[in-house]
Amino acid sequence: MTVLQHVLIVLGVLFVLLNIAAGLIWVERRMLAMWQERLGPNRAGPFGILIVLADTLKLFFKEDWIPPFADKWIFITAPAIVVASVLMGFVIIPFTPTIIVADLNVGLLFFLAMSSLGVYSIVLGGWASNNKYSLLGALRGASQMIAYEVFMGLSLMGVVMMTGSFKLSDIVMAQKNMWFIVTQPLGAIIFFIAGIAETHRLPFDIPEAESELIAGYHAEYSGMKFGMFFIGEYLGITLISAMMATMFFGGYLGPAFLPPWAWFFLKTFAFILFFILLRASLPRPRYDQLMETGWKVLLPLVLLNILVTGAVLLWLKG
Amino acid sequence: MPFNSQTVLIVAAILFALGLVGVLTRKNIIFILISVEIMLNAAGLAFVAAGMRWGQPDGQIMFLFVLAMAAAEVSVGLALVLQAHHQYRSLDIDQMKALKDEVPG
Amino acid sequence: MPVLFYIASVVAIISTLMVITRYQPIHALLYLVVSFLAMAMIFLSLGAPFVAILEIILYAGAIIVLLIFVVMMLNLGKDTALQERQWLQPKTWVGPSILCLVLLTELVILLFRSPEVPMQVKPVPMRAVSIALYKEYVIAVELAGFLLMAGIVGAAHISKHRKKHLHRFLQEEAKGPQRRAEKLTMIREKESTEAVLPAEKKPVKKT
Amino acid sequence: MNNLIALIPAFPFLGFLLLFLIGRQLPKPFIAWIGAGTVCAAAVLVLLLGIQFLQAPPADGAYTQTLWQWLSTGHFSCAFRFRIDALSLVFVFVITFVGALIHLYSVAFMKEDRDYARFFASMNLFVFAMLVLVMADNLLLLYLGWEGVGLCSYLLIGFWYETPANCRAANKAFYITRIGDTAMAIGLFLLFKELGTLTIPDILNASPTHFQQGASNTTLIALLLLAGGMGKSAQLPLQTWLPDAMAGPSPVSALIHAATMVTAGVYLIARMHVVFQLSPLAMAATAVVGGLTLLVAGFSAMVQTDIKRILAYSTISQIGYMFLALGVGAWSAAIFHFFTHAFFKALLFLAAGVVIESLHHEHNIFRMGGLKNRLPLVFKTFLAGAAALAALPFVSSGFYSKDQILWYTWSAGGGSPVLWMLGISGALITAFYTARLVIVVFYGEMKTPVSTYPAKLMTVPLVILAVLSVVAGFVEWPHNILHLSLFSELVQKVLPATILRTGIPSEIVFQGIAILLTLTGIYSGYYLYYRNTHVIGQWQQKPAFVAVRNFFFSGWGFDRLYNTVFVKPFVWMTDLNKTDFFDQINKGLASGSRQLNRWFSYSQNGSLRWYVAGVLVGVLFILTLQLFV
Repeated sequence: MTVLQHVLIVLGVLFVLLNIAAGLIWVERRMLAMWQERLGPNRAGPFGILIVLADTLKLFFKEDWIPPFADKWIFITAPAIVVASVLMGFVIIPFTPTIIVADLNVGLLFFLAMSSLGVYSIVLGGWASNNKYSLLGALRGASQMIAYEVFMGLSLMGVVMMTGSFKLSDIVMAQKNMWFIVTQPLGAIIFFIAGIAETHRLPFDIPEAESELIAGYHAEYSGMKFGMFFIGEYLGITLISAMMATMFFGGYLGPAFLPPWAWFFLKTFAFILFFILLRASLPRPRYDQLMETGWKVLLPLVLLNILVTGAVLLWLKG
Repeated sequence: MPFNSQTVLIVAAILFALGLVGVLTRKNIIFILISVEIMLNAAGLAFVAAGMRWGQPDGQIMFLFVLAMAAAEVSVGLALVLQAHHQYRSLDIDQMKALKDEVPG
Repeated sequence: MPVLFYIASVVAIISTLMVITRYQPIHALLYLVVSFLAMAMIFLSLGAPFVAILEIILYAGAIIVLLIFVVMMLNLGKDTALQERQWLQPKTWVGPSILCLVLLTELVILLFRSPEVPMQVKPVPMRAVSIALYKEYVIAVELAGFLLMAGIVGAAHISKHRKKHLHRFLQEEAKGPQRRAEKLTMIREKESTEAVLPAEKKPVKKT
Repeated sequence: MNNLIALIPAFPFLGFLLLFLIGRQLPKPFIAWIGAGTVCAAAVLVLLLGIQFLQAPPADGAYTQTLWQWLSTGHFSCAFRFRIDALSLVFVFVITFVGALIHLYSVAFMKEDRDYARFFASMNLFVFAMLVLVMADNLLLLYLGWEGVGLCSYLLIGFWYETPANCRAANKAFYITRIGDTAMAIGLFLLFKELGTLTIPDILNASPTHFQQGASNTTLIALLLLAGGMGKSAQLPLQTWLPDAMAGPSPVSALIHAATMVTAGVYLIARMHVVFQLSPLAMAATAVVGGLTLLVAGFSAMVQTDIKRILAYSTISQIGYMFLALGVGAWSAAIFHFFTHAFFKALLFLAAGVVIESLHHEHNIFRMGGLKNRLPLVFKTFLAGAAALAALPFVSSGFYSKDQILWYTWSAGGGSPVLWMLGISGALITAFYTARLVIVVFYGEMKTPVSTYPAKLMTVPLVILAVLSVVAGFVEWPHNILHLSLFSELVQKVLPATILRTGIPSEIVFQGIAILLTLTGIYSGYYLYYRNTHVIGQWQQKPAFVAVRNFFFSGWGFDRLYNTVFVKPFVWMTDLNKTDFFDQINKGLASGSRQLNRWFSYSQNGSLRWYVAGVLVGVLFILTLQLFV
């Protein structure tokens, strides 16, 4: 693989991802409208698809206001962190057998590391805004993400045990005969729940709960900085969906009538739609309920999952 | 400068000394905790460097234990910080000199 | 990968220097994150990717977040920075710094005395680490587990706040089962007698 | 009956155990029933036993009962065996009978005390120990009882332990009797070394053949036993504890420090009479000790103002008579005087207790007065006791016993005119201070109003004892008057008869002199304290008189003497020892460490950064060492 190819892959992945993230604005709004039996954006362009352009322009031309009471440097850094960390997370995703930025042998751990860095955007954004609601949102976000990171990592360990590798290409290849969703259903469910919490999407959007905290940690943000948070969120959804597809649904594997990238894209898109469906249908739990569920239900379950997986593996080995 | 084990250890020594300066000069408990983390990390770096020097995994394992220790230390330490702030309304380490159950004053 | 190592080392040292000189706790913590990320790079350059990733996940992702969490909870903002500025006078930091410099000098001299060994960057496979961890060091691993358990219990116990009042939702919930409500009122009464109100906050009886 | 004698001490012991273990939880009537009831039961048993003993004396002159083998090591074996012969019977009778009366009295006397159970537990234990002492078949068991009564005496003197003076008195009694006890223990060791046994009949049988008359080892053993008796019986020079022992409650004084325990020395010497007879020197020493004691104590009693101290000194004096009698070989006379003395002295103490109670715990006789009409029953009984103490001719028991002693001090084998002179002057003094006591307390004008009147349970024992004080002497009449000698016949089953010297004046002469002196003493007391009270007042102006009076008042300055001769040099020596070289080393170590501690504690200032700096300096030190090697 030449350097040119490498650069091309990197740029290509970046381009596709950013476009998907932008496109998700339109997808989400249309889908929500469909499920909530209303129209949604339908004026600009065919099916209203040019709303993406309109929204982007609007964000670009809004006044980029930094509150005078804010901690300026941190205020600026925070939205960058979220996009950067999520994009770093895509580094290890195998889109096809050949299109992969870096097939690290600690790939899965790298993903976890990047997602754990994502928490800084919320925390720093909330703190730098120097605003009561932002601070509360940041506090909630910090504890929520620390808690759910634990389960996220642990829920993937079953898969790692069955594959014997942290390398994602190995994990995908290990699902040639059977997807891990069959053998690791509990791990998959918990990973998905933890993923929702990590991306702080509805129903776990407690750090930015509009009804309680106005907009939580990004209450003071506007213009393109707000846009970064926005894009970061959609990228996060995409990342978790891609990880779901890779870890539990065979990644790019699929019958030969479609190319691997198409399979990967389909599976990922299905999970993105599921994310949006969840937003449309579920109410928001209370903060303490969220934490209690995490520590008192999910943690024991995920530990049990590891224990049973290990026992079965040992038993099968003889 | 050639890249050998001394270089890594010197980096570790510099980081350790910086952490020590932090512990010695700061009055705020949070900063002291941060500095202790730096020192622990420097020690971990020395461990890993030593392990790599001999091509053995033991150094990395020691680093893992340092990590576990640091996690436990920080959790207890921060709980103490919260209580101290609750009681003294300050994080000044010099205010917490009472060796017996004297009334702070 | 010596170049990577040197860059990362310089970044680590500079950012650590920034950590210990900051007035704002949050800024110090952010530099600490940078320092740890640089440290992770050093580990990677030494051929220890597992440790490098763990450094990020645990130090940068968990421990520092905890520290930031506490800083936010205590709302250590501009006042703290002002106070730090007052505390960090030259007369307080010169002496210790010289001592540490002496220590560093001695360490460096001692290190340079030992024979130079070129670093062979031959990554130790992760599998070897794991096997050693659960073979020779299994007792130490269990002890580390005990330590973490003790840390959790200790932290939970120490940081237990005596709640003066319950959230209204929890109060509603508490009213349901009678026994629990009684217990809570008992606790509340006990605490209200124990609680030392600041003098100016004592309720003043209107005459 | 033979198998029941162990029950006599068993009853009080049972009472002690019950009261000691669960006494705190019991109501007061229960405690009284247990405490007094057990002793009364023992007294009834003794009465039955005594009747049987008198009607049909046992073949070998004693009842014995072996309970169990106590110890057995090497050649030494010792059984827990009780033995009652005529001598023991007299003592057992007095202990249980007088003890029962005093217990009954205490039921009412101690009613207000909060440590009711502790009192009766100690009293019961005392009765048990005393019975063990007098019923013991061997000297080791006797020694057990001996120390047991010492312990109970200590407990009861310090019964009101909240007053420091009482504790001091208890300690003093314990220390001083310990001197005698140690001597006695050494005597027992020597006796065992010589004879290889401690069983009393064996000793009595073996001694005449084993020891030679007047041999030094015999004398040593006898003197050591005498020293033991002197300690317990408060004889010169170990008498100083008894006046202070009056710190205990009055029934305690009556039972322990007048009637029973203090006569343990008399019992011991009488018991070991064979050994004493083999040593003329020890006999003479006993007589001299007794004679001197009775005078010394009598002089002190003359000037005391505390009613109980007067009685205490009189007790010492009367026991002196007993020792005198023992010393001259008048064994039965000594025991007879013990017998009568137990009744009238117990009576006097109990009556004094009533007086003190009635007058708001007033002890000073010069603040009493005029009680004759206020407490008529107490007055009458007290008068009976006082008459016996003063040996009023013919109508008191004391006359018969004391007269016998005085007669024997001249006429008996060991007697001499000097001893007689001592005894007869003691009789004069006794009569004088008894008269003084009665007149000052009961006649004249009332100085303190009577607050309480004695309960029935207190007066009944007084009456019984008063009757006994009068009639107890009638069992033994002087040879020349009626020649009734029931008591000495009984006692002489165990003790040898008194050998009389030849060529001495007729007994009637001595009796005449004694009666005359007694009446003189009584009249002078009456004259000085009732008729012509200003004479005393005149005397009190004279410094010489006051000095003598103070000398007597302080008990001949024995306390001061001992303080100067023993306590102060000892304290001085320990003081000296405190600062010697080795102590200096220890002290130097201590102060050195304290100084170091002071220095190091500067470094323990609680400042975290200071500690870290200390660690850093330590590390630097080690590293610097590394640099230069």
